Amino acid sequence: MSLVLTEDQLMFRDAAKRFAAERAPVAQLRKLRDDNDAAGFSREVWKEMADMGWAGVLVPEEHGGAGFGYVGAGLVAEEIGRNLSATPLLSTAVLGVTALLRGGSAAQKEAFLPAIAGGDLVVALASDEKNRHAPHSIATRATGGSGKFKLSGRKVHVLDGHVADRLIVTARTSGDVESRDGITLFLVDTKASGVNVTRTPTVDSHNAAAVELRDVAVSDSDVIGTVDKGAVVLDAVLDAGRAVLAAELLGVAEESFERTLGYLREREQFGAKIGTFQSLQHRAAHLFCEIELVRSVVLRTLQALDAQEPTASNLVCLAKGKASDVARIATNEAVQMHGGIGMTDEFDIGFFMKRARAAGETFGDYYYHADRFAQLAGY
Amino acid sequence: MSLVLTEDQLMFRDAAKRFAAERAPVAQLRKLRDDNDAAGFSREVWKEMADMGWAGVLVPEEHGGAGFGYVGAGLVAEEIGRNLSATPLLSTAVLGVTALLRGGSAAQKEAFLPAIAGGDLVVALASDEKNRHAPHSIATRATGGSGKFKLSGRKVHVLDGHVADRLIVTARTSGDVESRDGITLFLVDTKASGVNVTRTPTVDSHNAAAVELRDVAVSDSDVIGTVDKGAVVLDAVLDAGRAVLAAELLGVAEESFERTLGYLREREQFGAKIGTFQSLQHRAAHLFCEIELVRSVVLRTLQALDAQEPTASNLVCLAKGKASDVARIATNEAVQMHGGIGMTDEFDIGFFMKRARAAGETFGDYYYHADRFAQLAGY
Amino acid sequence: MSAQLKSVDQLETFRRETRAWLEANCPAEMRQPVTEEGDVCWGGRRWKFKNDAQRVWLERMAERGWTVPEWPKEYGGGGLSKEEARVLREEMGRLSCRVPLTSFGISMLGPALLKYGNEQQKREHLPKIVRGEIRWCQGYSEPGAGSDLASLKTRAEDKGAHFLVNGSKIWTSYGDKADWIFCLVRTDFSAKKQEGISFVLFDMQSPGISTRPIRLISGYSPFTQTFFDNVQVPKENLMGELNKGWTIAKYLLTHERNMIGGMGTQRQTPLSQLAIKSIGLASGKLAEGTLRADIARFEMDALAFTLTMGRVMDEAKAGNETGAVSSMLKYYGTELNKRRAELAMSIAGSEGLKFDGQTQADIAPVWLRTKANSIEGGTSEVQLNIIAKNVLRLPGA
Amino acid sequence: MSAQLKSVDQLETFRRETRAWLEANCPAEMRQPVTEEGDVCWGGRRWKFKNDAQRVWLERMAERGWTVPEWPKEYGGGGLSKEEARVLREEMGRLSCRVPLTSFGISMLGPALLKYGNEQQKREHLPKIVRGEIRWCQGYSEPGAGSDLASLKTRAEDKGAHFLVNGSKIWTSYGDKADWIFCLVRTDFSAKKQEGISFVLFDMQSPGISTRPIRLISGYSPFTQTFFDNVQVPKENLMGELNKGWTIAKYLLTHERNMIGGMGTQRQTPLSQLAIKSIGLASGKLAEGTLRADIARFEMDALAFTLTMGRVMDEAKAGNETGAVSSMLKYYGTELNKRRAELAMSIAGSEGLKFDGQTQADIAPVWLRTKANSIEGGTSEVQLNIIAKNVLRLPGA
Repeated sequence: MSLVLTEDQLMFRDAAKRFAAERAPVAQLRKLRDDNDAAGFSREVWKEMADMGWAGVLVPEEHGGAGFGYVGAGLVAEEIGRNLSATPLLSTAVLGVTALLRGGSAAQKEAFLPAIAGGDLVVALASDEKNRHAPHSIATRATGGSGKFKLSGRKVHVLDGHVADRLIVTARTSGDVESRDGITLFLVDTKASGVNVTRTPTVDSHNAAAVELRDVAVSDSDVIGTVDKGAVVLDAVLDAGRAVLAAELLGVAEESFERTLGYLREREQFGAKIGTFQSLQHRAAHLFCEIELVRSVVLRTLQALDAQEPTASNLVCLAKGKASDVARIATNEAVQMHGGIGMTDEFDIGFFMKRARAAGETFGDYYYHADRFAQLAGY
Repeated sequence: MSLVLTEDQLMFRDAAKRFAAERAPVAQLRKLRDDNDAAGFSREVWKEMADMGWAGVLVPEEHGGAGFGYVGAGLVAEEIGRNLSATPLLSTAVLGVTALLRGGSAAQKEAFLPAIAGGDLVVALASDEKNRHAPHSIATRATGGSGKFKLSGRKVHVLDGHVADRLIVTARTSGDVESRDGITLFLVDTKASGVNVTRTPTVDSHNAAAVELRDVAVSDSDVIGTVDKGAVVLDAVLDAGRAVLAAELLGVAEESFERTLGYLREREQFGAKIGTFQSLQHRAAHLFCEIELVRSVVLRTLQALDAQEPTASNLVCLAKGKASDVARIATNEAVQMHGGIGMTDEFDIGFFMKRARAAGETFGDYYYHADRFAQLAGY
Repeated sequence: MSAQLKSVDQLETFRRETRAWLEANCPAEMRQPVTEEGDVCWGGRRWKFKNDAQRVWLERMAERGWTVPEWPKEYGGGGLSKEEARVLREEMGRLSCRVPLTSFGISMLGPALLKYGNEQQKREHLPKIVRGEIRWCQGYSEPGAGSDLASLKTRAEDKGAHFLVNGSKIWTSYGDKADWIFCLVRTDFSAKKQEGISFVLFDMQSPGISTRPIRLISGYSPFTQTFFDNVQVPKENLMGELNKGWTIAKYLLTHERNMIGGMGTQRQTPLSQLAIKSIGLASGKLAEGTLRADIARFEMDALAFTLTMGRVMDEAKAGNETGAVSSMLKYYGTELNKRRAELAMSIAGSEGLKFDGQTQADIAPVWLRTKANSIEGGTSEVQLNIIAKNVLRLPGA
Repeated sequence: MSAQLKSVDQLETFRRETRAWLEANCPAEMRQPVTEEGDVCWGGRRWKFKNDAQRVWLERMAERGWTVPEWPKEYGGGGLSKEEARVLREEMGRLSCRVPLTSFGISMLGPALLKYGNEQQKREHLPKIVRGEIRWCQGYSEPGAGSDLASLKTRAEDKGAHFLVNGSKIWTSYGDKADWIFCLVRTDFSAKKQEGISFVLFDMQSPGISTRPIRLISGYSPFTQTFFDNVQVPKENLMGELNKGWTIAKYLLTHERNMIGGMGTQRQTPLSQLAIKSIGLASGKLAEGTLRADIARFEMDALAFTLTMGRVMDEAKAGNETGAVSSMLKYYGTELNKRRAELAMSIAGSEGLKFDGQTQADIAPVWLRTKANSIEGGTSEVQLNIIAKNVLRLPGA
């Protein structure tokens, strides 16, 4: 497959670019933060995003979606990264939809995919329990067995958990706490008895929550995928999330890099534009190369997910690891090169550094993925 | 203890500085290489070094030495690093003497220390068997038991092995190949039957050899330290070697850095001295800081060895690891900043890069010691 | 030989007496660790003592001049020798006595006043600093000036008996809480930029001064922007020579640099300990190998840096002070500090993302705040320029 | 639709015929992997064929113009389309056919001649390149010029019918083996430095030429220094316009940069495999954790770079070629190559230190040779300058 965007993809991206910049720019995120907004995003804008095909970007056309695949989701995510747009796209349109597509029953797909594509249903993945990402380390237990499961446990870093209509909860139906076998995925209504969601304010002013489950009753029809074999679906969901986050991180890196270049061209110190200082030029030029590498890796990875290539996970590690690292460096360099003004809350560049860190930590940072990359390669 | 040199130490260093620059400069190493010199160093100069107190730098005065301790050995090694002096100081005056001081019997000390201090006896440590340093991984076996040991095995990277009068051989008297217990040190005459030494030309034009042992007969009086407990002595010998190598690497880094600064001040490109280019200035300034750190670490470590501090090994890891890394970077930067001329054999700067690499690999490189540093700190 | 023994004897006597005095005079509350901002006493006209013990402790120490042990007695200082001051610090440490007074008067203005102030200025200002009566702030940076400090534009026009000051300063720590300011102003508008600068002192209650707080990416900050609108400053408040203020500024900048560079070496929990807690061990090693590698690299560099700080101090004691060492420590120390915070965030994972804009002690605000370390007090780039020029003698640097 | 099908059909026919021809005409010895330098055929007046098969294979391929498949037939080339050339490469790969001829005439001069040469020059030189009759070398760098290539000092004075060339070139690959040289000389001594340069071709057997081999830190090298002492070069050997040689030089430098940048992506054993062999696994991971971390970082960057090379090619095919992409690939590719060699040395430990000054395939000489990658063809620093200027549009770059 060629590493070049098709005409359709270019049109989709250009539309996304315009929309994000106009309707969901950094200023909107800042306002939501300053207003302590209860949702953390604008439901009205999310409806518009749904109209743009974002909410249903992964949803096949027969279920009312746009069917643009992971490459399409990545294009949207890149613009989200550039604008730090407040949106439940990742939680709902990527994680939620991937779970349903990979593990959902016909009835589940029927019930939820059109609602998601229409922007009417928000879904959140409640899986992580450790602070450092360890996806199969799940102590939440589903007891009682088939037909009368009761879920109990505690989940952290549940993206959009506080506004979700449904949670996708991972729980242990068998096996040890660290074992990949024995994990099952359940769809849980956030309003169900025993579900307690607490919003946790995060440094990037995005949405996360802690979820407490106490004997939450679920039935067989709430299972996504197969009992005990949920890790297959979970891994696919996480890889999708990681790849799309890598695309978002690419956007974060690009935008903060471009803003910094603009500053280097304008700002004067010691009687010269600071962009004339060679040490800054070389650091910028090196960063340019790193971002170009991330661009290649992200596109290739999204294509591999769309094609369901057997070694897609290796590429996901590369993409999420490298994008996290480069976005971290790019935003750090951006703040440093902006100097004092970059340290003020009034100025936007700090928001990019915060988002780069938060998106970097989510579903495994550079270290996690470098480790996994090596392990998948057998060393 | 103050991290400042005493008057005595300063005088000793200044004398070493003058001597190394005059009698054992890079030009001498080049000539030895080009002549394919059989010894790889000048025996005449080594005698003069002995007169300077170098050969006996660690030897107590009662055994005819200068008794300047590890700090003193480090001062000499730093000048050796600055001049790439060809000398068996490390093998004989550091490794050999430390082994005798730590494990030698009164008779052994009597027999060998004065001879070493006088520059009349060359000793080599024949211990490593793996290409990557793994000090306790010893398969060489001492069979037959007390009184009639026979040594068989193969040693690599034996510094000055091809000119040594005596070898200090590590062999296994019990235990598994990887076990720290069960190692014994033996003094072996290089001319003994069954000893086969092959010189291995190395990239830094220094001296190393492979040693093959076939049923080499040794007796109880040849044991250094205690049978099966040789690792205690071996570890001390290696730590001494590492610390002194760190001092040599400091000298290598300093000298190649200073030569590079000189080049930056003189060389013109695009109508300006290349030293005016800010990116080179910043790289040089950063390197300056790194070298200053190495300077502190090396002195502190040598002091800790002299004081036999219980946590000296942690410092040795830091010193050898950091010095190897910084000397590697400093010499790499030196070659890069010298450009084409730096790539030619005619020019000296490449010799420094080669020595930095060889000294870096010897007795554990940055990676080995970072690993060990973490392990000693319990993580 | 006997002179030295006597001196050691004297020092031991001093130690005994100091210990006894501290035991008798340091209130029990002042022997508790500092846990919140109010525990640090900054003094000044508007200072509200957290409790009586804080007030008493300040008064007792100030009376002996021990808020500034090494300043001359004639200006209210303790008049102690370096060795005696060290003994005092050691004994205070032994009893966990809190520092009785923290201020920019002590750490910044005082040393400059002692070096550059005239007799009248010393007698006027130093005793009030010693007793914590006047709280000072620093007016250096200006909006838009950044690293190019000397390009400052705040004007002080000569109006006969007074200067008329107009302009604005930024990054003024506690500008809203300070009583007086020491301030760089331009007094010659035609001279080359470093040469037209003067160093003046004035009361922050003078008419025409206003301040505005600055919020940082890390949340709350002590910084303000300060505005001067026709502020009248008496001529006698000029410190040092007219148009020669840059000399004092450079002296103070070196001073500040040392303080910021040193911040990285405050006792902190080793990262490896945090990591063991967060990640756990497998076969005795941190379970995440690549993160472990970066932690080890950091811990090695941090130890190497600490040893270097020690060596620099030892060298200074031995009279071997080297030139631009403060730039090295500032550059390397702040970069290390940033590396540490980045790794601490990685170790903490999603827990590290917690941020409510208030709690300063969370990992995220600390991480964010470190980003300023390599900007404030001269950026890392400026330090590297200084090293290239003053130490490495590279051309055109 | 049918046009495309027909073209695919034609291509399949071409593939069948090519395969048959190769099977019939490529000697068995020429289907063995290249193992030593003599296996690579460079041609030229003084070339000694290693064996008859090498000679036959060159002659047969040259006859069809397949030593340069895409050059026009009129100059002896194969006249193949891009697609046909690709098919030829694929089929040669399938049968493991060796490249019949390698030369700077093919890779460097030829493309420049086709673009900038006059008709007579093309007819004179291109067919001899195709047939491997004339071996070319490149006269660009000069002692002391370094990165500042345009500061070259070799003079070509106008003596009516000929130029009189005096000066010296350095880093001339195989200067001692080549028959002709393409060479940058200064023809206008008053113009700004880029503007007085011309591009000339001349016979290395001309009187007044001598060469001296250059030994590198890695041992043997193909480089020579070349000296010109009153060398007469006929005027018709000027390629392109007088004083406009810099245009051709820049074209060729970009070309060279792409070749050097691409070197890092040659198929090499993954470092992880070397490390597993040297160090071994413990619980499925490399036994040395910190080394493993750097290997993983390298392998990730190397894969990312390979993907980027692919993307750049795909973009080029799609007609989206971006400007200074060659500088990016040159810079990043050579730096990666150096990182790889450093890690390979670390992995090999003391075994990696082996060095006899002869064996080019040992780890150490390869490691040492990589150091030149970021110097030759424009240093890394020059590439970063180019990116800063041409891509990032930074001021004063």
